[in-house]
Parts: sequence; structure tokens; C-alpha cells
Amino acid sequence: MTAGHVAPKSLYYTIFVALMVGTALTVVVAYFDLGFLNNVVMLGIACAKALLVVLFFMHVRWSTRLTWVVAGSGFLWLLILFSITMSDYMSRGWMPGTLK
Amino acid sequence: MPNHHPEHFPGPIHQPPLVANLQAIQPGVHVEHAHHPKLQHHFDDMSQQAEASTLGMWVFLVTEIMFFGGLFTAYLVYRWADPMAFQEASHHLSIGWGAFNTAVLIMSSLTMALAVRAAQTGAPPKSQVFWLVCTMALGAVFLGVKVIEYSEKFASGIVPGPNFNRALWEHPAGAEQFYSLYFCMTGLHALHMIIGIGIMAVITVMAWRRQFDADYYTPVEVSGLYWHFVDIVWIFLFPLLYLIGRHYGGGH
Amino acid sequence: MEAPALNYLNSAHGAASWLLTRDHKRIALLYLASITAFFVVGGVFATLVRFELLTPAGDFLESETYNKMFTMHGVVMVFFFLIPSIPAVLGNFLIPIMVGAKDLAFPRINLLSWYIYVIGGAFTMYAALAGGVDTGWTFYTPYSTAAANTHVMTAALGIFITGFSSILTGLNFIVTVHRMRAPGLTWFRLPLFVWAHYATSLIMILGTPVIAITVLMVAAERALHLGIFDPALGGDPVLFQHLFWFYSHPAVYIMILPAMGVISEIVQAFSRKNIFGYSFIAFSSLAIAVIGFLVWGHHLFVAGQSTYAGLIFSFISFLVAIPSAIKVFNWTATIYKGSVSLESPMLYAFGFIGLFTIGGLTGLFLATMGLDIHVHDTYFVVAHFHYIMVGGAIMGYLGGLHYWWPKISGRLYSEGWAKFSALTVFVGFNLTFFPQFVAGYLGMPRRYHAYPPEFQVLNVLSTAGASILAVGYVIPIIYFAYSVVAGEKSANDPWGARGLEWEIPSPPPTENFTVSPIVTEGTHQYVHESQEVGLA
Amino acid sequence: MFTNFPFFPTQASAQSGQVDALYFFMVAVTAFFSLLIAGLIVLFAIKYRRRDDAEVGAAIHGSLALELVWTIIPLGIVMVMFGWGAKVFFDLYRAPAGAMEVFVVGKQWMWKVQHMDGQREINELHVPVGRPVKLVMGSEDVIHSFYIPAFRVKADVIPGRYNTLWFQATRPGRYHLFCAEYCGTKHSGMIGSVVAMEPDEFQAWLGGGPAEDSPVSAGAKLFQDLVCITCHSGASGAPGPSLANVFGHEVQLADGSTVVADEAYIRESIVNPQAKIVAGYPPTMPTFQGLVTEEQLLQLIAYVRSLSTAGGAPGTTPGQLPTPPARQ
Ligand code: HEA
Ligand code: HEA
Ligand code: HEC
Ligand code: CUA
Ligand SMILES: [Cu+2]
Repeated sequence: MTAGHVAPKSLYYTIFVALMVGTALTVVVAYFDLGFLNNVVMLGIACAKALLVVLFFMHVRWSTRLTWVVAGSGFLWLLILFSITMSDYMSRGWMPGTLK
Repeated sequence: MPNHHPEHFPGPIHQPPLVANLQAIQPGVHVEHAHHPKLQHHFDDMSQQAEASTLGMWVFLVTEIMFFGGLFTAYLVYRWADPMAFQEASHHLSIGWGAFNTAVLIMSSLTMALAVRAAQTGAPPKSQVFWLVCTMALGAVFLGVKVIEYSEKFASGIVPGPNFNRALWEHPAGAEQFYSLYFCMTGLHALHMIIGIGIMAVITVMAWRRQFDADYYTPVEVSGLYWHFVDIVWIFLFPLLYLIGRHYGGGH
Repeated sequence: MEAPALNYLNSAHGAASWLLTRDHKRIALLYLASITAFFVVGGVFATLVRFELLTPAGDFLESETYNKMFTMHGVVMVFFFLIPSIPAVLGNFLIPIMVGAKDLAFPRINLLSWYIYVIGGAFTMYAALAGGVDTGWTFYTPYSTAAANTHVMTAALGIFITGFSSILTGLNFIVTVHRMRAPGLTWFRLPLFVWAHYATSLIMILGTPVIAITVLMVAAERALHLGIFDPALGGDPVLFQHLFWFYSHPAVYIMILPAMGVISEIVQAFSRKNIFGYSFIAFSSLAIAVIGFLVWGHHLFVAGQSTYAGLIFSFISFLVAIPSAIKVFNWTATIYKGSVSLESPMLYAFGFIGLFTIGGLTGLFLATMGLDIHVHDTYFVVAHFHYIMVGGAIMGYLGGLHYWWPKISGRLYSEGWAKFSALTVFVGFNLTFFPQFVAGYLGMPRRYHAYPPEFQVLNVLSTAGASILAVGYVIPIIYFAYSVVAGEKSANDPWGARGLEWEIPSPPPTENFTVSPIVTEGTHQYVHESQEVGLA
Repeated sequence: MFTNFPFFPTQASAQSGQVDALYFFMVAVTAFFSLLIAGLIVLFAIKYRRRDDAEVGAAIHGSLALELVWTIIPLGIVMVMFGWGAKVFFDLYRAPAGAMEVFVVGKQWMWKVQHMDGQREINELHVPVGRPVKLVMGSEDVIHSFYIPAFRVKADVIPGRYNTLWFQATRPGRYHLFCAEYCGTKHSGMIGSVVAMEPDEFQAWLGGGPAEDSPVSAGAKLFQDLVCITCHSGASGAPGPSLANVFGHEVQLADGSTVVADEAYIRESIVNPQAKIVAGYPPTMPTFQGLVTEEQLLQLIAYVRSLSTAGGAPGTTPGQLPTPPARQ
């Protein structure tokens, strides 16, 4: 395992191009009014870009299952922090007789 | 049966050993074996050492995710509470600089990946050093742009605090809040870049001194992981800070 | 059996050999010394609090001084004593040995984490000496950002810095458990102490960064006038509470899980019997660590949080109680048909089980939304958490310290005194904190410098108890110190217990094991003499 | 010296009994399990005490059946606690319609109270027994918490927004009022009393105080003084929308969404008017942040509410609300 997985240079260049295209796309999309979809597209592209970096530049694609679990748990916990906190803000004032 | 034992202490009892090599583990026995000069004494072999280091860095990156996570949560909550203000405030940021910096960071991630690859394949120090220097240079460009952006904000009075120019905004409160988060998030990110460049400088010197080869390149690999992480943070910061609500047009 | 001449204590001499050591056992002792110092400091603050509360009028301290006292007491006890206590002392010392390794995965980072801890402590002590902080250990905004004019910045920085010590310790443990286990040491042969620390480490790395960034935001708001929690800018002070408790609730499990690990070891060793339901104990630690992240809002039931979010938090708080209950029942079952002897570690373990049960069950009162309205921010809460943290966690810490002291120091201490102090602590503890449940339900608010006279009797009892408790804590300091100077030498295995740590000399050599042990069995498998013949 | 030494708080509100019943249930569960565990430990420790230094325990590894038993039984018990506790919480937090409203403002370190028909108090709150009372509470500085142990109610008072709390006193008397959230130096001095009175005595007390403006009329006056009236004249073509019948009704916003105008919304409209823009109007209303105190905000809200038929939270003496100034 010491040598690790050596990815071909061409792969790195491909990923690089994909990331640049993604960036360009986000900027372009921002100038069109898609209403609610703007956020979805923007964050969707950002997630895709992050995934590419994690999988290829950071070699997770070729790493042990443990690395997957560790990286995944980081994002899972972030999601916990976001979603449960928001559950408070979004449901404030639902109950009659209480205030936001 | 146990011979002498002091008051209350029951002393050893006779039980079979838990380990197969009970005698060998005891002190006094001396074993010497040949090993790689970079192997620390408490590891069995190089691969155990390398795996420990990469796992350690991944675990550290998880803590980094949560560290930024607190700020992202604040952003999420406040943007949800006052979306119009965030849109207005976001207009004041330059999409051009933001996009440029995103491209710069992505490129630095590429050069970093190539630096790791160079070490991995045992490429000559010159090429390792080349990619590392490229990475640092791109990092410096990013920071330079940030300096330009920041100073523009100081000049036009959109730095939160008593001197915040409330007259600029339809939503002065929300805008001040947005810029508080903006400075926290980008400032912390920039701090990570600075630390990253520092680490990279050390690694470059080591690479120059021929410390890395196909058997031992963990430091390059581990710093690479850190650098890519910092890149990922920016991949999210860019759309969240610069691109919201562009379609509301106009601005100023 | 001749004790080997060289061990980790006498293999090198001089201050540098301690301050620059990378040996996990020496680092554990560095921690032991600094943690004990902070415990005494925190205890002195507690003593001043209790003296003030002897009489209803606020006559002993100024009200602002009083506020600083309980704040510094909470900060020091939580961040500088209890969170690092068992992990950084016992965990540091034992985990490498228990997994059959020569050291933790990153010895230098281990030493670094001690230095970070000391620097963080120095900041906090500076804040204390320069005039103190008066925000309560919870640093609620906007009081901490806008109103308090005490040393909030310094104290917050101290906590921020120490956080990284905790993160690095957790990181080290996780990597060690994954990557450094000796051959044959499968996950299900690991001592439960290691499982508990693994679960604790998960919380340390997933939760601590959030408190770090949160206090940083408070600091930024104070120093740079950024507006993050500031209501005048539409900020929400309750957001601070969310972020604070996202860490600080899981942090209470950082404080209790290691103690639970200690109790699992002690109960087995002093019943000479393997644990009842190994996998239930092991997985309940993980369950507590994970589910513990989903309940933080139970501190916010009356804080203006949405009722529906409150419902979710309440529900999950009840779920997280179940794995704790499973542990308590399994410990009890372990004693059944054991060969039980009541040496001091076991007394502490019994104390832990009883007091933790009461503390935990009163936690359920607080998780019950309808009741928490009344008891929130009263002495009922104070009693709840002292039952768990002092009655539970400290009992566990002391139990572990007694159990492994012969291994750590190579010396035996006076068991008679040890038993006496265990009893003193138990009696003093209950007298201190039981009346606080009553005062709390009566409605006595916490963080009160003066109080209505009808609460006086209860407070006098509490102060009396605290005096006994303090005596109970001083005695061990004395006989442990004495044992180092004049205690009898300990055998490898003074208790007749079974585990890797008992197979090597007391005190262990610097390298722990000359070669990696090849492990053939889990810990605490006791074999009857009759069976043994057949086995051998 | 220690003559007054209670062990249990007085029950003086309609809700106290409910809370205490739940409490006794929990105490019983706690006592049962604590004694069970302690009893078993002592029993085993004696029965299986070590009789010989070399003795070891029996080799028992576990029992799935037992594990299930002590998972499921506690689970059942805690679910009862959860359900019961949630029910009590809802009862304690959902104010019945038609409760008498009182405004409370917390500041370091005092409680300021204003009744609907003008009575003001500091660190005291007079209420009639037998009638639900709803407190609408705000803070001028940091977080405080309004706590009446004898009524078993408490709610944090948060700067920047409103929180409510309600109770129905059942027994006349004078009870402790505490600030339960740490708020600085004199936190323990931010105390007072709640006086529950028979309804007729309460009416007498109301009449006895110095005559002052009710929140509604004070609000009406502020509405003139702060020149709100120039934009919100109610005339068609006025710069701002008419505020008649806004409170309690849905408001159509510029971004297409709707909100129900409650106290929090009105407050936001005044201190952060740009946050939600009424459809059909430009975002021209200036912020009044810093120009009005929390108390004045509450008065303005009371006034805006009085302009609405759905606003109708009755004051202390129903039917005596001053009529708002006639609108052109
Ligand atoms: C080590 C520390 C520790 C631990 C382990 C716990 C454990 C628990 N805590 Fe506690 N808690 C604190 C430390 C701790 N707490 C502190 C410091 C505060 C106050 C902070 C501040 O405001 O300053 C606090 C405050 C606090 C609150 C907020 C109160 C308020 O401010 O209003 C709540 C509310 O739900 C709560 C609940 C619980 C619960 C449900 C558990 C559970 O995990 C307990 C589970 C254990 C058991 C249940 C015992 C075993 C049970 C049996 C053997 C019997 C059978 C079981 C059943 C019938 C279920 N705690
Ligand atoms: C690990 C955590 C921990 C520990 C161990 C303790 C230990 C003790 N605590 Fe503490 N406590 C907290 C955590 C802890 N506490 C927290 C988090 C708070 C909330 C703070 C806040 O509201 O912000 C709190 C609050 C708190 C209060 C409430 C204050 C208030 O709300 O106004 C009280 C009051 O009685 C109290 C008492 C005690 C006592 C008597 C001890 C005793 O167990 C201490 C006994 C120890 C010693 C005395 C030291 C050892 C003795 C010697 C070395 C001898 C030399 C010393 C003398 C002769 C004095 N504590
Ligand atoms: C310069 C003109 C102006 C002044 C002065 C003004 N307002 Fe407004 N107000 C507006 C406009 C325009 C709107 C509608 C757009 C919006 O929602 O911000 C509005 C909206 C409101 C609303 C929301 C109404 C609804 O239908 O939902 C309230 C409540 C309100 N104002 C109260 C006040 C109060 C109280 C004052 C005085 C303290 C005041 N306003 C002063 C112009 C003004
Ligand atoms: Cu106001 Cu405490
Ligand atoms: Cu909690």
C-alpha cells in the first residue's frame, strides 16, 4: 500500500477541466432567473465539484472503506447540524398562541 | 499460590496468559531488525505508518468540516430569515474576482495533485518542487485578490461595526449581518490558505532535499489532502456569497 | 519474580526528559499533575460559592464576584478538569497498552496536545486572576457579547485553545484503535475501556470544532463588532444556544463515557468475571455517542425554541437514556455469581452506579417538556448534573485511578484509607447535592447570589456536605503522594485481574512491549482452577 | 429562625396540579429503579463475596432475553414520560383564546409590567384569580426569564422578539417572581412578586392606581408623534398601506408569500421594515430601530392591534378599550 494508487496524469487534467466547466456553469446560471431552482442548481454544481475533488484529487476513489466512512461522516454530521437547527427555525410560530 | 501480598491487595492469581508470546514481550529481551530510516519506532512497518498518517489527516479534516460548519449554519439560518437582505448585500461583491479566484484555487488543486503524484512515482525532486511551488504561487495569487477585495470594502465602508455605512443599503441590518459572516467565512478560509502555504513551504524544502520517494511520501500526500479541503470550502463559499440573487438584476 | 530495573519512570531523568517526552505514559502523568491542579482551583471556586450560600443575604461576596466564582468554577471544572480527566490521564496511559502497541499513533501530537491544554489553561487562569469572567460557563449571547464587561475574550480564547487539545487527543485515540492493534486483538477482544474511549473520541472530533468556532464568533462579535448574534441586526441569540449545545450536550457524554469504560473494567476485575453482555456494553457506547448528537435542544425548551423542535429533542433525549440504562443493568448482572471483593476501586464503582442512576433518571425529569418548564434553570438542574458529573464521572475517575495506580506508580497505597475516603466522598456528596433537588423543585433559581430565606435550611445542609466532600477529596491526594515515596512495590498484577496491562511489569517499561504481543483472548476471561488444568 | 421551611412549592395555578402529578410519577420511577439497582448490588456483593483469594466468578456471558427485557421496559416507561410531558407542555404553552393580556418588559435588572388599561407596575404583577392571563414579553437588553414557581411557569424573555406565557391563578396570595436566566450582576436581584387577587379586589386595585394612558392610547399618541400617521393615514394613495384590519389577517407580500400579521410581524415591520415588503408598496418605510424602546414598541403594537377586528385580545376590563381615533 505504500506506493498507493497512482492515477494517470490525464485523469487529473480531465477532472480539472470538469471543475472549470462547473465553475463557468454556476456563474452563467446565476444570471438567469430560475426562481427557486437557482439555489438548487448552484449548490448541486458545488456538491458535484466537491465530490470530484474528494474522489480523485484526494484519492478517496481508491482508498479503504474506512476513509469513505470517515469522509462521509463529516458531511453527515454537518447535515445533522444544519437540518436539526433549521427544524427549529422553520417550525417557529406554527403553534397557535405562540410567537415566532 | 501468591506468596506475600500486602493488606487488602489480593495479589496475582494463577491464570493462563492472554498472549501467545508472553516471554517475548517482557523487557530485557533484545531484538534488532533492519528497517526503513523513516520508520518511527512505535510502528511495525511503513505501510502501518502511512495508513495511520492519512487516516489521521482525514479525521482532522472531519473536524475542519465541523469547524466551518458552525459558520455555515449561521449563514443558513440568517439567509433563510432575511433572503432579500442577503441578495442585496451579495450584489456588492465582485463576481469577476470571485470566479477568478475559484479558477485559481482549482488550478492550485490540480498542481497539488500533480505534486503528490510526482512524489508517489519517485519523480526527481525538481519536478516535485516545481508543482509545489506552482501550488504556493497560485495560493498567493488567491490571497492577493482577497487583499484587493478586502481593501475595496474598507474603502467603501462595508466593513461591519460602528463605521458600517448604513446609507448604502435598503436592508442595512441584514447587509451588516451578511458582511459579518462574509468576513468571518472568507477570513477563516484565508487563514487556512496561509497555514497551507506555510506547510507547503516546509514540504518543498523536504522535497528539495530528496526526502520523498515511492516508499515514503506521506507528508506530501497529507498536506495535499489539507489543501484540497481548503479548495472545497471555497467551492461552496463562492456561490453562497457571490452568486445569490443575481437575477434580481441591477444592484448598484 | 524480579522487577526489571528499567521502567518508564526511571529510564530518564531531569525536567527535559519529562517536558519533551513522547512517551504516552509520561504525558499521562503530565496531565495528571495539571488536571489535579485545576481540580483544586475549581474546588476552591466551588467552596466560595457554597460559603456565600450559607446565608440568604448576599453578604460574603459581592454579587459580581459571586457570578465570577460560579462561572470560573463551571469553566475550570468542565473544560480543564472533567473533559480531559479520564481520557488524557487514564486513556493516555492505558490505551496503547490495552491495544498492544508501543505508543499512540502520533506521540508528538500527543505531547503537543498537552502543551495546547496548558496554554489554554494559562489564558483562563489569566482571565481569572486579571479579574474574572461573569457570563456563566454557557457564555449566552447577547450578555457575553454586548453586556458583560469582564474578561470574556481571554476566557473564550482559553476554551478555544483547549478545544484543540481535546480534538488532537480524540484524533490520536481513533487512529490508534484503528491502526495500532496488536495481532489477534480483534474489535471484540478489545477492553470495554477502549470501546468507551473510541466513542468518546468520536464526540471529541465531531463536536469540539463547533464550540471552537462558536466561541470564536462570540470573540469576533465582541472585539471586531461583527454582528452575528446581535438582535439589533436581526441576529438570533438562540442561534448561539443551538451552536453551543450542539457541542456541549455531546460533551456531557465526553465526560461520562470514559467513566463508564472505567466502571466496566472495575466491575469485571473485582467480580473476577467477564462482563455480562459484552457487545451490548460496547455498542451502547457508540449509540450514546451518536444519538447524543441529536438531543441538544433539550436545553432550550423554554428558550424560545419552536415547540415542534422541542418535541423532537425531547423524544430523542428519552431514546439516548436507553443505552445508559442497558449499561447499568449489565453491570449489575455482571456482579451476579461473581467473586466479589470490595476493594476501594469497587466501592467507587458502586458509588458510580448508584449516583449515576439517580443523576440519569433526574435527567429524564428535565427531558420531560412539561416538567422542564418548572425546573429549568433551578437547582434541580444543578443537582442533576452534579449527580452525574461529581457522583458519576469523578467517582469513575477516582475508581480508575485507584485501580490502575499500582500499574502507574508501581506502588501500593493504603487500602484502609482508600476505603475511608470513598465512603467520605459518598456521604459528603449526597449531603451536598440531594438537598439541591428539593430546593430546585421548590423553585430556587440557579446562579443566585442571594435567595429567599425559606431555602436556607437546604443550603446549609448543602454547604455542610461540601465540607465533608472536600475532606474526602484531600485524603487520596495525601495517600497517593505517600505511596510514591514509601508505598510497597506492586506486583505485575496486584488485583488478580486479567488484561494486557496486567501482563507487563508495574510500572511498565518505556516500550510497553518488547515485541508486539500476539493476543489470543479477550480481557477478563477468568478460568476456574479445575478447568485450567485441562486448558494448559 | 427556620420556621418557614417548606419541602414542596405551593400550588397556586390551574396548571400546578398537572405538573406535580407528572413529577410524582417521575419520582416514583426514579425511586423504583434506584432502589432496585442499589438493592441488587448490595445483595450480590454480600451473597457472592469472595471467600478465597484465588476464587473466580462463574462464566456467564450474557442473555439476549434479559437484554431485551431491560431495553423494552425502560423504553415503554420513557415513552409514557415523553407523551405525558409533551401534553403538559402544550397545555402550559398554548394560551386559551380570550386570555387577559399583560405586557412585560425585562431589562437589567427589573421587570416592567403594563396592563391593558394603563396600570404600570415594577417588579410586581397583579392578576385576578380564576381568569387566564397571557403575558407578552420582550427584553430591552439581554435574555431574562420570567419565572413564577408557584404557578410552575417560566419563559425566556428574548431581545429582538416576543415570547408569551400564560397561567390561571387559583389561589389568592403573594408569590415569588424570579428572573431565571442569568443576566448579569444583579440577576439574583431581578425578583419581585406576583399578587393573585379575587376578581373584585383586582378591579378595585385597577381603579386605585394612578390614571395613566393605556397601551393603546399611548400607542395612538406615538403613532402621531413618530409621524407614522403621515404615511399610514389610511387614505387611498397614501405612501404606506392602511393599518386597519391588518392585525390577525394574512398579508400579501411583494415576493409572493403571505404572512399572518402577529405581534412579531408588526414589530419587525417597525424595526426592520425591509424584511417583509407589503405587495404593491415600495420599500420606503424607514426603520425605527433605536428610536423606540421595547415598551413603546409594545404600545404601538397594541394600537395597531386595536385597529383590527381580529386583534381582539381583551384588556383587563373587556369592552373598555378606548376607541381608536377616527380614520379619515
Ligand atoms: C456528564 C454529564 C451529563 C450526563 C451524562 C447527562 C445525562 C443526561 N442529561 Fe443532563 N446535564 C448535564 C450533564 C449531564 N447530563 C449538565 C452539565 C447540564 C446543565 C448544563 C447547564 O445548563 O449549565 C445538564 C442539563 C440537562 C438538561 C437541561 C435542563 C435544563 O437546563 O432545563 C436535560 C434536559 O433534558 C438533561 C437531560 C439528560 C438526560 C436525559 C441524560 C441521559 O443521558 C441520562 C441517561 C441515564 C439514565 C436514564 C440512568 C440509567 C437508568 C436506569 C438504570 C434505570 C432505568 C431507566 C429508565 C426507566 C429509562 N440534562
Ligand atoms: C466537572 C464538573 C464539576 C465539578 C466536579 C463540580 C464540583 C462541585 N460543585 Fe459545581 N458546577 C459545575 C460543574 C462541576 N462542579 C458546573 C458546570 C456548574 C454551572 C456553572 C454555571 O452556572 O455557569 C456548577 C455550579 C455549581 C453550583 C451552582 C452555583 C450557582 O448556580 O449559583 C454549586 C453550588 O453549590 C456547585 C457546587 C459544587 C461543589 C460543592 C463541588 C464539589 O464537588 C467540589 C469539591 C472539590 C474541592 C473542594 C476541591 C478538592 C479539595 C481540596 C484540594 C482541598 C483544598 C480546598 C479547600 C479546603 C476548600 N457547583
Ligand atoms: C415614509 C413613510 C412611512 C412611515 C413614516 C411609516 N411607514 Fe409603515 N409602511 C410604509 C410603507 C411604504 C409600508 C409598506 C411596505 C412595507 O411593508 O415596508 C409600510 C408598512 C407598515 C406595516 C406593515 C403593514 C401591513 O399591511 O402589513 C406596519 C405595521 C407599519 N408600516 C407600521 C408603521 C409604524 C408603527 C410607523 C411609525 C412608527 C410607520 N409604519 C411609519 C411607510 C411608512
Ligand atoms: Cu434578568 Cu436574570
Ligand atoms: Cu444535554
